[in-house]
Amino acid sequence: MRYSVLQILKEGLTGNRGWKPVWREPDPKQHYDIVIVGGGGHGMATAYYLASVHGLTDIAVLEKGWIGCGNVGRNTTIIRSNYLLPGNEPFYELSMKLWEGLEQDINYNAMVSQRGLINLFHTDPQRDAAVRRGNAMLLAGAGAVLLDREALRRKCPFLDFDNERFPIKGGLWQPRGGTVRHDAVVWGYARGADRRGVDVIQNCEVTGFDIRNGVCRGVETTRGAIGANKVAVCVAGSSGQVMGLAGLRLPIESHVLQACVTEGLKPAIPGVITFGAGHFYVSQSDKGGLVFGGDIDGYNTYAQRGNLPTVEDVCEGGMALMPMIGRARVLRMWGGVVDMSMDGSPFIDRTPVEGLFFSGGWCYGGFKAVPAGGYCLAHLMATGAPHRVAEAMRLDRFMTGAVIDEKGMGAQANLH
Amino acid sequence: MPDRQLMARAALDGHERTIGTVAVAEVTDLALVSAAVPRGSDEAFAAALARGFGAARPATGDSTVGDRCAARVLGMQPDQVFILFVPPDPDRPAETVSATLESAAYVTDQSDSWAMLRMTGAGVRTALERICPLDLDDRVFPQDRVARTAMEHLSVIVLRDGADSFLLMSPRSSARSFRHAVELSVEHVSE
Amino acid sequence: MSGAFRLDGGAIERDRTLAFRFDGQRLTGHPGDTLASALLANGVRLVARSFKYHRPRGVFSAGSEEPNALVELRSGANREPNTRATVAELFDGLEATSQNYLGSLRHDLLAVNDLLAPFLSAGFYYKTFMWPRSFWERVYEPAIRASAGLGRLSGEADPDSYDKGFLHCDLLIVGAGPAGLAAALEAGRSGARIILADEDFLMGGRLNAESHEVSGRPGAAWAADAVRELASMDKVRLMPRTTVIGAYDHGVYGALERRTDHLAAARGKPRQILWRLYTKRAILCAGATERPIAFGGNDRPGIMLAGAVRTYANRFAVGTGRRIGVFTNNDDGWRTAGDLSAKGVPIAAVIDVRDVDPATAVADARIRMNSRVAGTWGRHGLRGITLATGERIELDCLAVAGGWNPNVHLTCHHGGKPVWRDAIASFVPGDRLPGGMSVAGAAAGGFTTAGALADGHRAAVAALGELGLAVATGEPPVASDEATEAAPFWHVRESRGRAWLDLQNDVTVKDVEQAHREGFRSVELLKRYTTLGMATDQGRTANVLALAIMAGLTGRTIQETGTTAFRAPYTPVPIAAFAGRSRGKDFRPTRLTPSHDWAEGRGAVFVDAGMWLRAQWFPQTGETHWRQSVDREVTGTRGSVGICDVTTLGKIDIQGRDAAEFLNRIYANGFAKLAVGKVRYGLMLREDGIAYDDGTTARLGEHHFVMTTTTANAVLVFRNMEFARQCLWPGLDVHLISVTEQWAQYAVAGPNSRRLLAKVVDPEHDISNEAFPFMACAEVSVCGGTPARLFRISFSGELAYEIAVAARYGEALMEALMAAGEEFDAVAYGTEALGVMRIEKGHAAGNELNGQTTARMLGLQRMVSKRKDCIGNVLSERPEMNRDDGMELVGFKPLSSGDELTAGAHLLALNAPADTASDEGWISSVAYSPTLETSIGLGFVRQGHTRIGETLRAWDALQRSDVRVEIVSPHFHDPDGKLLRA
Amino acid sequence: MIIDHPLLGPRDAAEFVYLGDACLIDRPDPGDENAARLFHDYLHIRDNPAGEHRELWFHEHGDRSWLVVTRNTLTHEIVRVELARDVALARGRDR
Repeated sequence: MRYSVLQILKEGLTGNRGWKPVWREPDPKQHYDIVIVGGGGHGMATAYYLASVHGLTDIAVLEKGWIGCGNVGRNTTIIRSNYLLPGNEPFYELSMKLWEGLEQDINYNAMVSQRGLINLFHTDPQRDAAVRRGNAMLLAGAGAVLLDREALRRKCPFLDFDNERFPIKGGLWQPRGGTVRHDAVVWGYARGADRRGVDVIQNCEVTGFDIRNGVCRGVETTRGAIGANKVAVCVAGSSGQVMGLAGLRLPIESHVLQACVTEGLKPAIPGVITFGAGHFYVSQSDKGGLVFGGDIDGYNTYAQRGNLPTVEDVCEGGMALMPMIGRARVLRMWGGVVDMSMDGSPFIDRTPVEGLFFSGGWCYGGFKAVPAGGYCLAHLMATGAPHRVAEAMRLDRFMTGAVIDEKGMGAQANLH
Repeated sequence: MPDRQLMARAALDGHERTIGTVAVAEVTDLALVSAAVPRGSDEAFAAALARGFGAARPATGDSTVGDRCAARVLGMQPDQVFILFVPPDPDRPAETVSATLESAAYVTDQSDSWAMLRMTGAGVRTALERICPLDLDDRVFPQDRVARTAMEHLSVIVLRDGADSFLLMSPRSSARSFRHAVELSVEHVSE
Repeated sequence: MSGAFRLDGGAIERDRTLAFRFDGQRLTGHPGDTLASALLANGVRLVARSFKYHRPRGVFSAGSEEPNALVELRSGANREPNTRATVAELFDGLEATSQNYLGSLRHDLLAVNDLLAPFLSAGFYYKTFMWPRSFWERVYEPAIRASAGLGRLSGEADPDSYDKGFLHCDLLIVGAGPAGLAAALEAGRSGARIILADEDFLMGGRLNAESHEVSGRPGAAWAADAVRELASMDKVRLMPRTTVIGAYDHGVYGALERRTDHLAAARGKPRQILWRLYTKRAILCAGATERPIAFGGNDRPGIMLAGAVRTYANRFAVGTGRRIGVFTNNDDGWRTAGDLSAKGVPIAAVIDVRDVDPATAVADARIRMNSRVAGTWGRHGLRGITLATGERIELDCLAVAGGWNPNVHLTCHHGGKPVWRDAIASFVPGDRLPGGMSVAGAAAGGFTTAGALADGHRAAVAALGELGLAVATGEPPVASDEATEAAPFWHVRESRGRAWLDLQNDVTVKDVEQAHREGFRSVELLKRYTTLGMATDQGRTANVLALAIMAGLTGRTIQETGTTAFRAPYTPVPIAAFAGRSRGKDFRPTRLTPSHDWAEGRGAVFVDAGMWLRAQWFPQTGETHWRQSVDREVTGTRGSVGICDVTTLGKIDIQGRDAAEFLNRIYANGFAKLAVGKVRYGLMLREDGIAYDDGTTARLGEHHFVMTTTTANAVLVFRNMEFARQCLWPGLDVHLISVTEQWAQYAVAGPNSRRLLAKVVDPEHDISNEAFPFMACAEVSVCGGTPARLFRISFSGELAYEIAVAARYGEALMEALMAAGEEFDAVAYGTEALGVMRIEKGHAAGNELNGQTTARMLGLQRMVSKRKDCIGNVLSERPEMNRDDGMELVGFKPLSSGDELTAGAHLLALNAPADTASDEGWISSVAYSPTLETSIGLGFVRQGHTRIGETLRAWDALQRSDVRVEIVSPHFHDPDGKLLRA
Repeated sequence: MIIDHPLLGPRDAAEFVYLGDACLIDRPDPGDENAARLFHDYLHIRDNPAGEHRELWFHEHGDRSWLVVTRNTLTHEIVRVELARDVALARGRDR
């Protein structure tokens, strides 16, 4: 069923009784060419691009719960390609380009809203770093604009320019940055993959890998053994656990990132704004809620919840930056378990087990990377070679020293 | 030949203020010296402390009162105490402690590292509820307990030196922010 | 007496009248009223518009579960959107405005959405608005945004103040209804330290809303007595107007206390306090929330929860209609009919879905058993109902009783799942509660008053036992038990028109059916697809209905269907409350150096360096541009002498028999052999081999060192050194203490620095070049005996010293230095001149030591000793960090001397395209050098040291600059270091 | 969270700074012939368990002790708190 205005009119006039399931609910087959573990954004996008770009459709996506129940359903929906390092920036720019054509590609409105993203700076060294980053973005074709204080005041008059503890000196603006309706991304990819023949299998937890002589030949699941020629693991916060089933240890720790949404409000905030003197970033959803977050709690955890001090820290940043939001009420807080890597950058790579592929270490930035993450993992699995923009995202980079440390914090996962 | 002597200035210029039932006053006449215990010298240190200041070595989190120099010994870390006392030479308190302890500890002057505010009065604990995460109940934090904690993003050492008297120490550079935090708390609970 | 709908009785102060405005209309109420009760008393029924279809809506509940009656409270900067009228206490002068409409509340133009509803069903927006692509941001999204959202922020800074606080107790009791009061009385009498918190301003919970008796007296009177007794106990803290918002780890609860929301003005006191409650045990006595029944047209103003109708009658003395009907699936609904009837409000009908005998007789009411309401009429308020049989009944208020949902929220905050109990057709707390928590009363699924009292008492006794406290001999209070027979019933199949589930987000039974049809069958997918339960009320009255309907569609049980996750906060909390005082100038503390006031008096411009404020430059009369000041400060220093406050550098006192060995392992370069009385520059690596921090360390004695760190890393370096001391080499005798705050420290730099210092340092200390050479240090005295430390070190590249005195003398020393320097035209210089001089000298600073650079990149590879172990040594050897074509620190000059370099420019070969692949490096720091009279820069370029003399483009398209630069040595000034040793 | 400090009793975790897995105590021998591999694993590779985790916390706003806290990463329950120095000594670390 193709979605269109006409279809909506037709269904509306007939009681909306004709809509079909967005994806089928097949039983798993005994064997697939490719099994993807994890029905989140990355897993689903990988399946979609394997099918749509490489014509591979004998694929199952296995999801422990319901699709999108992980981080793709519990993030702050921000997309951007404003990275500094050459190992990162071209990758995120590919992701941005894929976002820009996504909805027409998958015939699903994920509400990709490029209303711009501003990273504020408050000191001269921060400004220098922002200029370096902005130029890196320009070199990669991502676009960037340096805003001075006056230009910022015109765009965001509600920022605290008069009583601020750390005066705002300006901002680095990526006009193409923005937000996407996060749940719709996974639904849209699922729909697109399903229509091309991919089996999306929910409530199917992987409990082990069938590895013989160093070659992965399938997975064991709560719904039986499933054979595969190739297996990819895209399980974000569960990376350590799932890869552990294959006997692999990773340069990854699992941490919780909390986020908050307020009650619905009439439009108040344009685009995405990120504080540079504290942990706070915010956007406003189409429904009117202010969606905001900050830093991770900082301790290893698999519980999808955090504690008060982090929420307080985030709100302090919010009030320091834009005291007009004080009377907006936080409606919900939630936590996502994120796979923090040791340099803050992800992995899209083969593993020492032949036929077993891994995408992970997305830290708290995996959402924006969903299209390119899926695209590049699909490329690697289908062609055997890493995609050009993901060449640096190797698992062995801590051994060689070719780390991709955007923040320069070193090998401490919770600092990235 | 130098033509001027240097005049000392207290972190808060000797600030004093009473708000409702609570008095807040900067303490400027006490020296504070840390004494770290050399590895393996705990007994020698305790003996020196007893000889020199007439004080027992406190456990971490406790303080003891000595009978010399109005000294109070604060157990700050497993191998470190702070000695709070009235110094004979305010410019050389570390030397005083080193001599008094007969070099049984590594001493470091901390007198200028901390701004000290004493809060006294009936409403002190009610005011501290607004900034201090510690349980200051009589059973949990009786007189002579000491702890370092964080208040309003500041490191603060809290010493209970009376039923309704607390000596608070916070880094000198942020003394004004500290005073503001303390006084605002008192104002917020005062009628 | 205010309002035509007032009844007798209730807990309002009738002898005082409060004036208020709603949408400009002047109305009155009484103390004890909420805004909702006062509106209802005045007969105001239409109070809001729904989120999506802009349907007319009225007050639905009498508590924090309210989905409909949201208003903008107060005005101007105090405007508070989305405020539940049902919990807003009335005060004199209150102003409230309805929200979320275009035009007026009565004639909302956006109600056109309601006519289009067939096309706006669940998830319609995912299927359209995609063509043409560029229209999303330009056309569709702005239109959606304008129509969505609810209330408006004022756009001004929140004018109120907020506090946070910390309370400790043995036992927290959440909720002061019958269970909570019984628990508190028992625990209080037993001497436990307890906190009793309730979100209401009047403690008593449903005792205030019902007509039951406790211990032979009216329940409300018993509650008031209980509260009085508790208030007299000094270990009991009563916290009305306090919502426990979340259960956090290890017995920590978050609570929001509203201090001034019920007052016309805050008068300088915090509006709200966010408390962190540290508890040993907690008893959740949060009661239960009534749920409705879904039927056609069940959203009109006048259709309310049956328990709320009782609350308004019994507690607020308000009749919610002139002719009231009851639609129920349980005995509790009949109580509404009985109570209202007893208050003299005519009951038009009681419609019960059950085929049983009527619970009570209700005078003059049509009693319809085994019946259902299928439709309603009345445009802006209910005028009548139609039964499934077609019978029409005129009435203006319908009380709907669908059963009660225990308020299990806090029991689920640690991931626990509630379990379905068929007997009461509700979810009750599961067995995975947050540690230390127990549940009592209606929250545990016991819906009688007698049961709640006994259960609260029981829970208190159990908690006291766990706490090891003796139990007072008290017995639980007794109450007449009441019947609670109920039949699960969710949805009237014969409904005419839409049957609403989520009243605020406009989710109907049909939307749930469509979600099922499209595969969104997990409750979480259902929620996300239809937005059910995502409104400000979190679906507290809607969710169970919806998932029961989904269970019916899928053929699963309600238990199998499950609930969505319950997450904090229990009710919404203002962002400002979470922030407390940390906003504006108080966002973070401000650190000032001892001579800050002196610098301020000199007109210094300050700059943030972490929490510190540092003098950036000192403008003098006639200087109109900062460059003039900075150039003068540099020239003055290099020409004669300058003084700079460097107090902010981290300083760590290091003592112990093994202090030298310890430093030898912390620093990449050797420190074991540093002589007493000497200073050495040290480079620290992280364990991953990346350059971390640098500074100087002086050896004051055989076992005594003092280290300086950069301002930025002072705390981190200290922490890491404690890690090394306690965890890596616990056997070493070494002790650390920060002395950053202890010493005020000043750099005295320039060819006349020694002559200046000679006037300040007491004459018994020989500071001649011979006695006190470059990199010497000593404990000296100044100005006639004040102890000081003198270091001969230089960041500027000149003959220079740093001198430190106890912080109390810092300001005086600065004045003394400036006075002594008068004859040399000494200048005070700030961080900007400091930065210029370090760039001229080629010293790396924060922009170069940014956590991404190696010693090799910085040209400091020789400092990494290979003859000893130190932190970072092994991993600094990794191949990719030692590539021959790696980045290296070099200097830059513009080819044409008038050009200005910019920090952050990237380096490209002259004919290379501007793309990522051609990127050869970047410029990290720039300055105008008054010494060289040109713009200069430091930066990194591939194989830099082999490319001195080469020309590149400094490409800064971000700032529209593209300058040709020459690669030069980073050491612009005195490269051989002759001046340092002069 | 509350950390029951072995010397000071229960204190709010907000007074502490978290580092990571307590395996960071076991710094390898830089003289080992496999030092490069050992240091790589020591600094980067983690068990990242879903369950009990021994981890390092620094009592920054307290007594400046490093602690080894044994905490369940699924429930956050803390079952043991030790002074890291004692742990290090027990594991044979000395000078």
